[in-house]
Amino acid sequence: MLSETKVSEHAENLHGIMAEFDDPESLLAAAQQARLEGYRDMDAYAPMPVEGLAEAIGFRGSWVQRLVFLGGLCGAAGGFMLCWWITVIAYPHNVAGRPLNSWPAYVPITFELMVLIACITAVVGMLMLNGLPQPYHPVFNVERFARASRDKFFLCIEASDPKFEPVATRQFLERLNPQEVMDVAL
Amino acid sequence: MKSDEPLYWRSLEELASTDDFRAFVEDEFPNRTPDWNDPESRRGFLRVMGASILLVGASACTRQPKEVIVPYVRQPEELIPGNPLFYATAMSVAGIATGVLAESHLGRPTKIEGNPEHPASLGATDAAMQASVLTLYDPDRSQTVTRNGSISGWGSFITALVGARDVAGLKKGLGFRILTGTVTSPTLATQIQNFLAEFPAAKWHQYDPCGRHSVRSGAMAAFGKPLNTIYRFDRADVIVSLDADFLSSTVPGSLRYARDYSTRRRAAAENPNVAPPRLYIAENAPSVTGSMADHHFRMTAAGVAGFTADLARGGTGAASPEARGVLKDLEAHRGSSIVIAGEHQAPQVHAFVHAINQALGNVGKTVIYTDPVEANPLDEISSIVDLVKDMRDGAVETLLILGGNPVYDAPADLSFLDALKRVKLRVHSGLYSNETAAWCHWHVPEAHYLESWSDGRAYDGTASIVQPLIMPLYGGKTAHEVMNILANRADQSAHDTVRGYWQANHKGDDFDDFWQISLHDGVIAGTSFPEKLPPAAKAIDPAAIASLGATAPAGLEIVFRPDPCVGDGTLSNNAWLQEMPKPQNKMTWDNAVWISSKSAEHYGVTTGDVVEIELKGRKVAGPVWIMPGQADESLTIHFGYGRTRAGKVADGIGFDAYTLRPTDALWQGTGVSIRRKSDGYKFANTQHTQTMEERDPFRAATYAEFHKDPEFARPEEKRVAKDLSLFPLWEYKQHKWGMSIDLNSCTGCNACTIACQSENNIPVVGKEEVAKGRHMNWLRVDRYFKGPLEDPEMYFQPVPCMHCEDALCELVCPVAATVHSAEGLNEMVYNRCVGTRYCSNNCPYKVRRFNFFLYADWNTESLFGVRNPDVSVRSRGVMEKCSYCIQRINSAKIDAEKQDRPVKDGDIVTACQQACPAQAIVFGDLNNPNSRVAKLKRQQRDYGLLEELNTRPRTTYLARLRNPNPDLEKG
Amino acid sequence: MSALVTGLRSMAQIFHRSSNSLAKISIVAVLMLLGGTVWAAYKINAGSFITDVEVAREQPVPFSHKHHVGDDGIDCRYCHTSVETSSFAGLPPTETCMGCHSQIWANAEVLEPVRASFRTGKSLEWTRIHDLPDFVYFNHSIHVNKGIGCSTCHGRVDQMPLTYKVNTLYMQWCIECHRNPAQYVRPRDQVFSMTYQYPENQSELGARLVKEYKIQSLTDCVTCHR
Amino acid sequence: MKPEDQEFTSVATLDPGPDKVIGPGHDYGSVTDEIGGVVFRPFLKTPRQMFIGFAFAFLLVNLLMIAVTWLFVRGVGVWGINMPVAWGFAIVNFVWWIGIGHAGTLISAILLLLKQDWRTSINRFSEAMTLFAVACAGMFPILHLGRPWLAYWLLPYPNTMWMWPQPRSPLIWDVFAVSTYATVSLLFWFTGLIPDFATMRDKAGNSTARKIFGMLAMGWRNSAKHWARYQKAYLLLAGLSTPLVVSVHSVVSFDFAVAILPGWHTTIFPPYFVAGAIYSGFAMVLTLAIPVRRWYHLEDLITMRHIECMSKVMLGTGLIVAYGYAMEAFMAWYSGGQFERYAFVNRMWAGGYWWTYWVLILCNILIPQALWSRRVRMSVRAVFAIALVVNVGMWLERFVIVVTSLTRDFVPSSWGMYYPTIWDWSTYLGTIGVFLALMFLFVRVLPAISIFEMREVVHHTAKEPTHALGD
Repeated sequence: MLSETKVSEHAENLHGIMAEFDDPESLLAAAQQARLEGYRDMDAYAPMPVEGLAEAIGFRGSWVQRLVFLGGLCGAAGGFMLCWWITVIAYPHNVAGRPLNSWPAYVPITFELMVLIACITAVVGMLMLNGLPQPYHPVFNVERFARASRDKFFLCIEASDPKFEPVATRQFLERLNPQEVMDVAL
Repeated sequence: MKSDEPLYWRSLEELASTDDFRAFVEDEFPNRTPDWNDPESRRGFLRVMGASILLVGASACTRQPKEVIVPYVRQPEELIPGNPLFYATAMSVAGIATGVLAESHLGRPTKIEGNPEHPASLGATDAAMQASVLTLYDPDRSQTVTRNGSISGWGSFITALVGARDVAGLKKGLGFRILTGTVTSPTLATQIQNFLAEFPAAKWHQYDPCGRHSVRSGAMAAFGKPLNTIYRFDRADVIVSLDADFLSSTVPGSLRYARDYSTRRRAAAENPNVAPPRLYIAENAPSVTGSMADHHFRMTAAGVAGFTADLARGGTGAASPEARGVLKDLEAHRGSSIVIAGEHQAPQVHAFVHAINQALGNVGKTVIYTDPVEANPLDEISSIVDLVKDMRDGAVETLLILGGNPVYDAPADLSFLDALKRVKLRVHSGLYSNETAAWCHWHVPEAHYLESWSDGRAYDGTASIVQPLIMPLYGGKTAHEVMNILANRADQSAHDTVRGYWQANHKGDDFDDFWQISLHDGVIAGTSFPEKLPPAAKAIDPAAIASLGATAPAGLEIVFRPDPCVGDGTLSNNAWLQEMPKPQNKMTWDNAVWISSKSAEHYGVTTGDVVEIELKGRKVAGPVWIMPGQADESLTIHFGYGRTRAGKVADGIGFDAYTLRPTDALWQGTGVSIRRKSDGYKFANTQHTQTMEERDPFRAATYAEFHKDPEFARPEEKRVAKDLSLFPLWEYKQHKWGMSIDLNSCTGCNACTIACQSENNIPVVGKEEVAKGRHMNWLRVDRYFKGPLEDPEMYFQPVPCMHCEDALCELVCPVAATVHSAEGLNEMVYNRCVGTRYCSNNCPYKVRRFNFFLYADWNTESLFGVRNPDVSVRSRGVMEKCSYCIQRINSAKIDAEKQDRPVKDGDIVTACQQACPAQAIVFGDLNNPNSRVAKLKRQQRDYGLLEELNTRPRTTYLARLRNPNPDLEKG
Repeated sequence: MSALVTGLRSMAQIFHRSSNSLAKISIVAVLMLLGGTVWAAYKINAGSFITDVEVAREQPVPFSHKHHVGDDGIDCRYCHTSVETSSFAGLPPTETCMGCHSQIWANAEVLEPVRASFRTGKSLEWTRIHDLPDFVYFNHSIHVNKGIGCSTCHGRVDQMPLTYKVNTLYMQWCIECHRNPAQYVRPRDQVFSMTYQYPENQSELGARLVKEYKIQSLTDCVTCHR
Repeated sequence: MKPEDQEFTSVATLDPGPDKVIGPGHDYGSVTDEIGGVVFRPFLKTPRQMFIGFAFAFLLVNLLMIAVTWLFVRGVGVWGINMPVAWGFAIVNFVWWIGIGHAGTLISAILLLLKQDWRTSINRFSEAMTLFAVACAGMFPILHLGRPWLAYWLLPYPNTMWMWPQPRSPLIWDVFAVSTYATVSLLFWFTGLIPDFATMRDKAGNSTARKIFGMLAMGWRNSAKHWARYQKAYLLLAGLSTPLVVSVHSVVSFDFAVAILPGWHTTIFPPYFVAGAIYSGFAMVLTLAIPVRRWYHLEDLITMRHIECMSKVMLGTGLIVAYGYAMEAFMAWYSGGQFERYAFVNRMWAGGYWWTYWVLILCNILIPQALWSRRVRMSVRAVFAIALVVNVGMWLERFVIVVTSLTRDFVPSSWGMYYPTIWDWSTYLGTIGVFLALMFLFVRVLPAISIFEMREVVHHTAKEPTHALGD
């Protein structure tokens, strides 16, 4: 382990300062503390979703559901229009004596396409909003951060925060009695 | 007709033989999607696969392969490429000719139609005639002159034959014999007679295995001289058939008889003032005629003789109640009744029948006598017997066999082959190098009738000229040309010979016109024989009655009959006929031992058992088929199977009934024993369910019931409200095609099935595939039994596509490969079909057929010739079905359009309709209230199959009406 | 010490900084590639490699419609005799060629195959230019009779030294006219004219002719497929 | 210290019994290591059964290759189908496989919405099963075509024929339903895997593995914001998949219900097919989960509770199916429709396949009733056996519906029988091989249990240690 004091001097090439916790509860508490302290640019990392954590670090609702709704609409409309266009415009045939626009028969396709497009937007939208794929990220510089995907919980206050100040921030974090506090190099 | 213009033929011949022609023929033929069998199209397969993966084939048709197009060098002027030509000619079966019109595409005969001008056809055909065009292209036909089995030439053959003649000539022709089938051809007869005149010691024998032996000797017995009998069923109120299957093609004139009889039935059904005819039949095995009968007396073939005797005893004397009832009816219809004896009944029976008809005053009214149509009527049995005797005695040095196959079909007790081996020079001329050819020093290929100049007489004596449509494909020659060799006129063509004969016998100087007209019409005017008043038939004395009535020795009886499909065996190698379901049991590719259920139980055998039948020491083994309606203690077996040198199609299938057939029991014999050998023989039938299973696809009623309830065919619960649909109905503004099938006329003869096969390039699939349930016939004839298993009524129902207006098949096709046309046709687009087979599942009539493999034969080039260029040849993996002969509809419409006139009723005739001898099928425009089909559909008997499903079928049926004798009505 | 930091850095990071943009770019690239493939497929299918449009084929005799039709002004029907009466327009038998060429160009080298064919009676083998799939049934006579001109489908053959296709003969090409014949019909007497130009008022002229010739718009499958 | 060189935290892999979804003593790390351990186990340490199983499956895959080659060379005639029975094994298998797929979606989607925590340790696994089952199912509609090389005509794409698919046909509905289902299942499965890919990335020993998992994880870093959006998307997926899974088998049932064929033309088909699908699906999950849990000693993660819950679902859906059979038969009798009535007479005794009907009643209705008894539900062996029986029964059900109905429809003259050929069987067994092979590979190379969701379970159980779930 490298000793904190030294690294803190290179504030300019810091992404932020990170504190490690043992359990979700303390992380949640820490995050709320930080916010009270007035920190804004921060992120919390946990091996599984933790209720209230996102809100605690000031994350306001997500757009995913709106996208999905739009996707669903397009899918449904597209599905029905496709069937209608094929049977009425593209090549009108007398099929089994049914009218050209046998709309009841188009329901299944309409529905399936709605679901298909909605689901695709859900996943693609989620990834895009999360800015993924993003294989490189400064937090990975921290070696212990590997355990964020196993059993440890991290709070990272980012250098971009106007209130960020290497020494002060570090001392603030240490006050939250974490396992450890470390710098996140850029 | 310039068809005798030599250049024409030469260029055609060349075309026929060159690769160009083949290429051309191929190009006439539609899309072959890849067949993995041959490398060329294997590449095609991969190409298409690649295409589908790359989506390059976004248009389904990838790059067209290079195709060449080959024009004539000198184009015959009457020929318009792309339009078919029709030539009138005639086809002879067992010597009796029937007029046909042969359709020719660019010199390729592709289809046979009946000749409306010809009295024996009136435009109708039977299955054999339809199939004859396939025989023309049969690659198994003999293709070369052979000497002791090795290839030789016509030159050396002529030398050999002339040599033999000259040797015989030294002794006035002694030891020179000619064997032919029954000959009606005036030309050929004259040629032979001239030969005999030159060589008086030579002899001419005639033998046809299924000829009219009994009929001939019957007439001799009754009148002391041979007379030909013609029946006028259109005039008959009461018909008593004594084992006479006059509606099936085994009887000369059957097409005409079927037409007359059905016309009468139809008239009666449509017009209450016309008395419906009543048909009684006594027979041992169910026949198509039996299926039309109002009363079916089931008795052994021997019993039929007894029954005849019973009838002869007269009103009071008759023993059986049936006979009494029949006699009463006959008495009531003197002069308007027919008693007809079966071709295969004993001569005495015929003699009796002649007497009975005379007694009933039918002669000259419903029963007409004329001179015999045979050029040289003689007792063919004694003729062959003599020949064999002489051969055995070594009295025969040269035997010239013109057609025929005696080694296979001569009576077994003669052991023809042994005798034949004693003949020094044996010459055979025939379509096939058959069993007989195998034992002849010389075999020469015979020309098919579509390649021949000849002539022949119909059942009523009408003479027709047989003219060729194509040069002999395999260099065959006609009997005329062979006879010319003997007359030292080897270079004279059959054309000149035939023309010569008629010129010689033509009075007046307008011969050329006469000749042209005769060729064009297909009949020679004024050649039908005039009616003859016969001498009083030999009186029937009680002794004769007693002897005839004496019931045959008890015990099992065996009955020999020509096969319903392949006849006496001459047609065995025709795959269409082999795969044509036999009317009575829907069996294909086989013959079987028919037995009644009761007898089967008695002898401990059942369907599928292989039994050994023994008659007078001769044995044959064949599989058993339990046939409802078969008489007890009576076996029926059919000829035409068990061939050894017929060709790839027929060799080794079925068993040979001839090996059991003695001269003294030509058609039936008693004292036969059967022994069960093994079981589990697999038949290939196209229909497995025998009955209607409490359903009523086929609807019938007696006249009494019909008058009581005229709507019997469409009871309330079967009808659907016209507008019973969630959706508005489609309107069909221009045409509205529909079809009506009269079950009251249909005899189940299968002519329509084969006509359809020929018209629509329907492939043959073979026994295994049929057994799997994959037969391809677009138009199937369903057979149902009704009533007790022993003696049921037998019904036939032709089932083509119904062209439903609310077609269930269309609804479920994912690629719109089957949709409706503006004229209400249920279109099937082969090239769009991907083969989900969903349409077939959803078709309540199961009329769709699927190409599970590549059934179309793309390996046998000679068979390309038979295909109809106006119909796609379907490839592997696509669905197909009846199209109402769309190619005919389109061409008729185009012709009408070009002449700027509407399509007239009758312009469009479907193949099945055209072939049907009973005129049971009528096609036309339902929007035209005066069209025949529209009128028929307005009849009360009209009903739709499964119409309660609201499929709105365009094909509907007219219910069957029966006219039983109240006195004899069962129950 | 910063070296130490960098050392650490490189140890935990699996991917280099650039990989972020790389990842996003590659996604876009793949999508574009897919699109491109499909586009290319359609292009190829419309191109003459598949359709043979404007591709002249090797023939036994370099027959020039330009010369015979354009210069000599021979009528189409002189050689394609059955075009008005049959589904098949007809290809002239060697006889027809020899009709003239026994007199003119009687010894021309290029015509030797023709003379040979006439001598031997062995047909000339022309390579098909307008070759419909075998499951398509086209009838020349009805089109000609209803006022569809030769050049409408076959182009200005009078300007073709060697004959080639000017249309794809794809189904969509047929349907395009079958749905609205009015845009292509011309007066019957103009059918065999090579130089015929559609007038500006084709729309109303067409409509009139359609009525006059009782032309139907047939788009049923069985019109061409059976 | 690096994660990978810690000892696997040794937690006793004991089955905690029927009221716990997870064994005692587990913490975040231990579940991570136990599940991840399966993947990072050295190749040769793979359980022997896995090798044997995979080898067997691979043989079947080769059998399929042969069968399909022959099919393409000769045509669909190599199968026993004919007229009237134009659909045979191909469609039977298609419906069977699709049905099996449904359990996966049900578990991961519907149970998620219902907040059933016992879904957690089996959802990943059954989603994979769904994916592979759908893959197998998807093969058949193409294989059974007369001209498979034209299968793309079923898709709407602009072409030079100006021809399009015919959207009134249930088969086109199938195309859309099945392809949608396949896509959505894949998305669902992959989305679920992203955080675990990240875990794998961080656990991976060698750099290649780290790179591969790294790419798959797409840089997932467990940020709270990511989690927020992630959960939203996942919930929406679940919400959409739920009606989807119902629609898919309804559409499949339309293939029959829309047709007029007696025995097919039944309005009850959609619900009864869906129930049947879930029924067979759970049977298949059990058939697979029970051995795997044994071989990899996952008894503490896939506990008796899971097995019992699944048994209960089987029992329930089984009863719905039984109701379906009863209703079908009753309506046939009650409607009085001659053909409909005969179809069932034929199905039950008159026809050539009457025995298949009674075997399916035995397999799908009678035997599973044993699950009423807790003792049976508690016995892994018994449950496994019943699951197998149900698999067979559900296949037979489809056989009876497809084939028996076709053999005898309206016009007696065209009645016939269907006899499967060796190629029918090879194709069927072949797809089972494909399915198993994929399953074995999946279990070996990917976390077969959702790790992050197990951590949540640990979190919850930690919160209320004595909380008995679900009861």
